[in-house]
Amino acid sequence: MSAPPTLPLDPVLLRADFPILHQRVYANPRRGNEGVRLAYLDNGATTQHPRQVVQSMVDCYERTYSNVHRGAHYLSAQSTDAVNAAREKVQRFLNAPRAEEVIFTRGTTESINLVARSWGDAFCQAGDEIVVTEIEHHANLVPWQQLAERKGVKLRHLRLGDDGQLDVPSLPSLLNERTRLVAFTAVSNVLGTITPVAEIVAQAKRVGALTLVDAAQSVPHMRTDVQSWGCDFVAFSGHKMIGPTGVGVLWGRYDLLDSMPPFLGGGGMIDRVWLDRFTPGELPHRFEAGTPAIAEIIGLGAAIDYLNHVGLDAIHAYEQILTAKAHEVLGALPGVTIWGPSLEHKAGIVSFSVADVHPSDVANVLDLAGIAVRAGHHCAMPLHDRLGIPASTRASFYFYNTTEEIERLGEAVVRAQEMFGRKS
Amino acid sequence: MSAPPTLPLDPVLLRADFPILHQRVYANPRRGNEGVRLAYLDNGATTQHPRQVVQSMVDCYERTYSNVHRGAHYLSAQSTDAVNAAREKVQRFLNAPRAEEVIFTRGTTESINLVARSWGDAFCQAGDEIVVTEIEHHANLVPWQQLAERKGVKLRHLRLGDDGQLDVPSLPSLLNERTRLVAFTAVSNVLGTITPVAEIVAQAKRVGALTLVDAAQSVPHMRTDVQSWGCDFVAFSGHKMIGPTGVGVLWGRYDLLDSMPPFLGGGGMIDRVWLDRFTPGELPHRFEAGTPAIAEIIGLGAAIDYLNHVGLDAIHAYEQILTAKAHEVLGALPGVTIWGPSLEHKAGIVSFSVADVHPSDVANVLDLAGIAVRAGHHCAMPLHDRLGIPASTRASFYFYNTTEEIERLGEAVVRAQEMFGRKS
Amino acid sequence: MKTMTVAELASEFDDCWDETERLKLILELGRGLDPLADEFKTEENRVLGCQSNVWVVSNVTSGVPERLHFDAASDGETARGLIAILLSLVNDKTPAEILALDLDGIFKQLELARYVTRSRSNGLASMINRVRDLAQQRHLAN
Amino acid sequence: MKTMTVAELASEFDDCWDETERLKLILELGRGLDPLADEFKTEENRVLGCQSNVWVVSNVTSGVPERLHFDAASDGETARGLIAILLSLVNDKTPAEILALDLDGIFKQLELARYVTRSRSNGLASMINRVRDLAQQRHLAN
Ligand SMILES: Cc1ncc(COP(=O)(O)O)c(C=O)c1O
Ligand SMILES: Cc1ncc(COP(=O)(O)O)c(C=O)c1O
Repeated sequence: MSAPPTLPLDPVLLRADFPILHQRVYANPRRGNEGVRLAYLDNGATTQHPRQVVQSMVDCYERTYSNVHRGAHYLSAQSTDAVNAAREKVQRFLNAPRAEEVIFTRGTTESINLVARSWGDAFCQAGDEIVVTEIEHHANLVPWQQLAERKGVKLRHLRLGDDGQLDVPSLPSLLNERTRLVAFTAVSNVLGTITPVAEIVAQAKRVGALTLVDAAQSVPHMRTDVQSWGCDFVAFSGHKMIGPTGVGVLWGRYDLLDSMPPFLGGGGMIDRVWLDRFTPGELPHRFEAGTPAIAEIIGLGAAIDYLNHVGLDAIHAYEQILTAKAHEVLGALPGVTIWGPSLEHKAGIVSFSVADVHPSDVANVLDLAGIAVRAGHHCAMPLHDRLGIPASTRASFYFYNTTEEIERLGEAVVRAQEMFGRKS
Repeated sequence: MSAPPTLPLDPVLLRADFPILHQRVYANPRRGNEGVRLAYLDNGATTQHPRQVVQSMVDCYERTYSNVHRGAHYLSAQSTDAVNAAREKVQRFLNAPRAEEVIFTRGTTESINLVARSWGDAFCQAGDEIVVTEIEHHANLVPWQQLAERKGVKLRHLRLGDDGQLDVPSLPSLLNERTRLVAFTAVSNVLGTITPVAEIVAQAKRVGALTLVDAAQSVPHMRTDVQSWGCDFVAFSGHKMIGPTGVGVLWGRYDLLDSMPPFLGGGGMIDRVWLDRFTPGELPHRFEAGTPAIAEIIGLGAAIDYLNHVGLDAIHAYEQILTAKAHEVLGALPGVTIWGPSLEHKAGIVSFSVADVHPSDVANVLDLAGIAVRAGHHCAMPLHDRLGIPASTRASFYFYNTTEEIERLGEAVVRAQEMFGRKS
Repeated sequence: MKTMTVAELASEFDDCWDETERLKLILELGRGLDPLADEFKTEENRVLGCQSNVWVVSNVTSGVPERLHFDAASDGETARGLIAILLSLVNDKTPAEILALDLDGIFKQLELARYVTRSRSNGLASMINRVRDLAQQRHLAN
Repeated sequence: MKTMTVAELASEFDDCWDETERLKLILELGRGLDPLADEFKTEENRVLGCQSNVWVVSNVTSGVPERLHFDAASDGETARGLIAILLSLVNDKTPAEILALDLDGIFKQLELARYVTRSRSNGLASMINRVRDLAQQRHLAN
C-alpha cells in the first residue's frame, strides 16, 4: 500500500473498499435536491466495513456455515477451523501468549460484565476495593457498581486532571492492600485521552491488584501488546474495528481465567452435566456458553487481516494528523471549546461544545450537512458531570476519513452557530 | 408459492435460495474423485441461510449501517428504524402484546441466563423451588443449577415417560406453594418430543409459579402464540431459524420484565449514571446493555419475513412428512433404535442408535457419504443418562430437506453397519 | 401557542426545499411555545430518553367534556420545536381524542419521521409516549 | 503396536482413493492397538473433549535416556484408530523428542487434519494435547 507523499496511508484508496462511505444523504428527488455527501465522523460509536469483511461472512453463509465443535461433519469442521483461525488471529493481534486466552463475547460490555460476575462474585468480598476512573464509559462503571451492590465492594475513583489526563500521580493514594482491581480505559471515548496503561498496571501490581483495560477505543487504532501492558484483562468490540456487530473479545491471563467459575451456563461450557449439577469445561469454552457468533467471529478475523494490511502504526500516525487538523479547524472558531488533553496525549476523538448552542442542535445541523457526529453524554455521564456540562458533540475518526471532511465539519459548526447562536 | 401436488411446500424451489446446499463434499480432484452431494440434516444444531437473509445484512453494512439509538445522524436513524422494525417483526411472529417485550440477546442460552440472573437473583430465596425437566438442553438446566447454588433454590425434575413424552400427569406432585418457576422445552432437541406447553403453563399457574419456555426448537418450525401459551418467558435463537448467528430473543411479559433489575450493566441500559450508582432505563433497553447485534437483528427480521412467506403451518406439515419418512426408512433397519415418542407427538428431529456401533462412528460414515448429522449427547446429558446411552446420532430436518435425502441417510446407516457392525 | 391542524402543518412543511429549511421551520414553531415556569422543570416532569432535557406537564380544563392542555419546555431548540409541533396537535383535545390520534403517522406524513426514530437524540418518540400516557391516565380516571 | 514413521504412514494414506478408504485404514490401524486393562479406564486417564471415551496412560521405560510408552483405548472405533496412529508416532521416544514433533503438521500431511479440527467429535486434538502434556510433565520432572 503506497500512501501519498507525506501521509502514512492513502485514505482515498482505502475508502474504495467501503461502499457505504460513497453516498449522498437527504436527497429530495421530488424537488431536484440531490442531497449532501456523507462524512462519517462517528467512529467512536461504531466503524464501517470494507467489502472484504462483509464478503468473509457471505462466504461463510454461502459455503462453509455450520455449528462448531460438536458436529461430526464436513461443514462443521470447516466452521470450527475458521473460528479457531480467527481466535489465533486475535491472539497474534494482541500478542497474547495463548489462543485459549481469547474469549469471544458480544462486545466490550459483555466482556467486562463477564469479569465482574465471574471473577468479581468469586473473588471479591465486602470491604474489598475496586478503583475505576472518572472518565470511564458506563460499560466500565455500571458492572462494578452492580458488583459493589452485590458484594459490598467499595469503589474508588481516579480523577481527571484539569489537563484532560488522568491524575495518575494520585493513584498510589487510592491503592492499598484491599484493592482487588483497577479497571480503566486505554483511550477515553469522549476526550480521546490516551492513558498510561503500563504505568497504571505497574502501580496496581505493587499492591497486588489486578487490572482490566477497557480497550474498546484503543485496539482498533493502535498496536496492542497485552504482554507489554502487563495487565490481566482486556476488553474490546469487533464493531469498532471494521468488524461485524455481535462479536467482541475478552482477553485474560490463562491462569487467572482458568481459576474463574463459569459465567453463562449452557451448551459447550461444560465437561459433564447431571440433573442437579455440572462440571465446567476447559478454556476458552468454559466462557462461551451456547452457539457462538460464528459468522461474526469469522468477520472479525477478516477485519484483523485488513487492519494488519493497512498497518496499525500507519493508522495511528494518520489519525494523529486528522486530530491535529480538527484542533486547528475547531480551535480557530470563537465560542468553540475543545475538551480533553493536548494533541500529544490524544487519539482520534475530538469532543467540543459550542457556546449557547445545545449539542443536540449542533449535531442536527451537522447531520443536515451530511456530517455524522454524535451529541450527548456518550455513555460517560460522570465525565460530563466532571466537565460541568450535560452533553458534548463528538467527532471521531478512522483511517478512511480525510482532512477535507474535517474542513466540512468546521464549516458546518459555523452554520450551526449562525442558526442557533445567540445573536449579539 | 405453489407446492408440488401432495406437498405443503416446494422444497426444490426453496432450496434454490440456499447456495450452500448445492455442493459436493470430499472431492479429491487429484484422483478424479468428484465427491458426494451434501445432505444437510443437522438443523437442530443450526440452520442454513437463504440469499435474502444474507443480502439484508450486506445491505445494512453497505448502505445504512451505524450504531443505533443515540447517534444524531442520518445513518443512525436508518439503523434505529431497521432495528425497531425487526423488533416489531418478532413481536408479530410471536403474537406478543408489545414490542418492548422483545429483548435481543445472543441466543437462547443468553436469554435463559438473563432470566436466571435477573429474575432469579432478585426474586428467588433459599427453599424456593424450580421445576425443570429431564429432557432439557443444558442451556435450560445449567443456569438453574447455578441459581440453585447461588440462592439455595431447590431444583425438581419432571421425568420423561417411557413413551418418549414428559410425564405431565406427575407434574402436580412436583408443584407447591414454594414453586417459583417451571422451565421446560417446547420441543426436545434430541427426541423431537412436542411438549404440551399450554397444559404445563396452566398447571404452573395453579400454584402461582411462572413459566419459561425454551422454544429454540419450536419457534423455527411451527406457529408460536405466546398469548395462547400463556407463559411468562420464551427464549429462542436466530441461527436455528435461517437467521444469523449472534442474535436471539428473550420474550417476557411486560409487567414482569419491568419489575426485574438489569442484568448486564453498560451503555444504553441506564437512565442516569453517577460515579457510584445508576438508575436503570426503560424496556427493552434495560436488558440490552452495549451495542446490540445490529446487522444480526436486521438479518433475523429478514429471516422472519422469509419464514412467513413460506408459512409456518406449511413448514410444520412438511416436516411431519419428513419425520414420517425417517421413521419408515430407519425403522426398517434391524439393529436401529429410534428414540422418542410416536410420530404424532414428534417434530422434525429423529435420534437413533445403531447396535454395536458407536454414534461417532455412525456419524463419521454418514459424513463421508455427504450426510451431515450430529453424534453425541446433543447438550442433553441427563436425557441420555435416562435413556441409558452415552450418546446418540441425530438427524434433524428443515423445510429445504427432501425425502430423497432421508433415503440416502438410510443407505448410509446400512453402510455404517457393514463397516462397523459386529459380524455375526 | 395555537393549535394547528395536520393539514396546516403539512402544507408549511411541504414548502421546505431541503432539510435545513425544514429544521428552520421546526425552530420557528418552537419559538411560539408558551414558556414553562421553572418550578415545573422537575425530575418527575422530565421525559426520559431525550438527549436534551424535555419537561411536559398537563392540566385538565374545566368544562364538559374535559380537555387536556399541555405545557412543555426544553433546553434544546430542535427538541423545543418538536414538542411545540406535538402540542399543537394535541392541545385542548379530550383524552379520548388524543388517544385516537395516530401521532406516529402524522409525523411520518410531515416527513418528520426521522425525528421520531431518533428516540434517544431528539426524543420525539419519548415525548409522544409521555403525552399519550398522560392522556391515558386521565382517560382511565374518568 | 509397532511404531511407524511419518513416511510409512503417509504412503499408506496416499494410496487411499477416497475418504471412506482412508477411514477403513484408520480403523485397521486401530485394530492393531494393544489392549488397555480396564483398571486404567479411569476418570483421571480419560481425555476430556472427546465424544467417544478415550483413555491414555503413559509409562516411563527404564534406561537412559528415558523414553515414554503410551497405552490407550476408546469405545469408538474411529477414535481408536486415530489414537493408534498418534501413539505409533510418539511411542518409545524421549519426552524431548515428543515435544519437538509437529503433530498437527503431521496429521495435516496425512490429510487427517479434519480429524484434528473436530476436537469435540473425534477428539484427536484433545488426544494430542494429552500426549504432549504427559511428555511435558516428564520433561519438566527431569
Ligand atoms: C432446546 C434447545 N435449547 C437451547 C439451545 C441453545 O441455543 P443457543 O446455542 O443458540 O444458545 C438449543 C440449541 O442448541 C436447543 O436445541
Ligand atoms: C471506551 C468504551 N468502552 C466500552 C464501550 C462499549 O462497547 P460495546 O457497546 O461495543 O459493548 C465503548 C463503546 O461504546 C467505549 O467507547
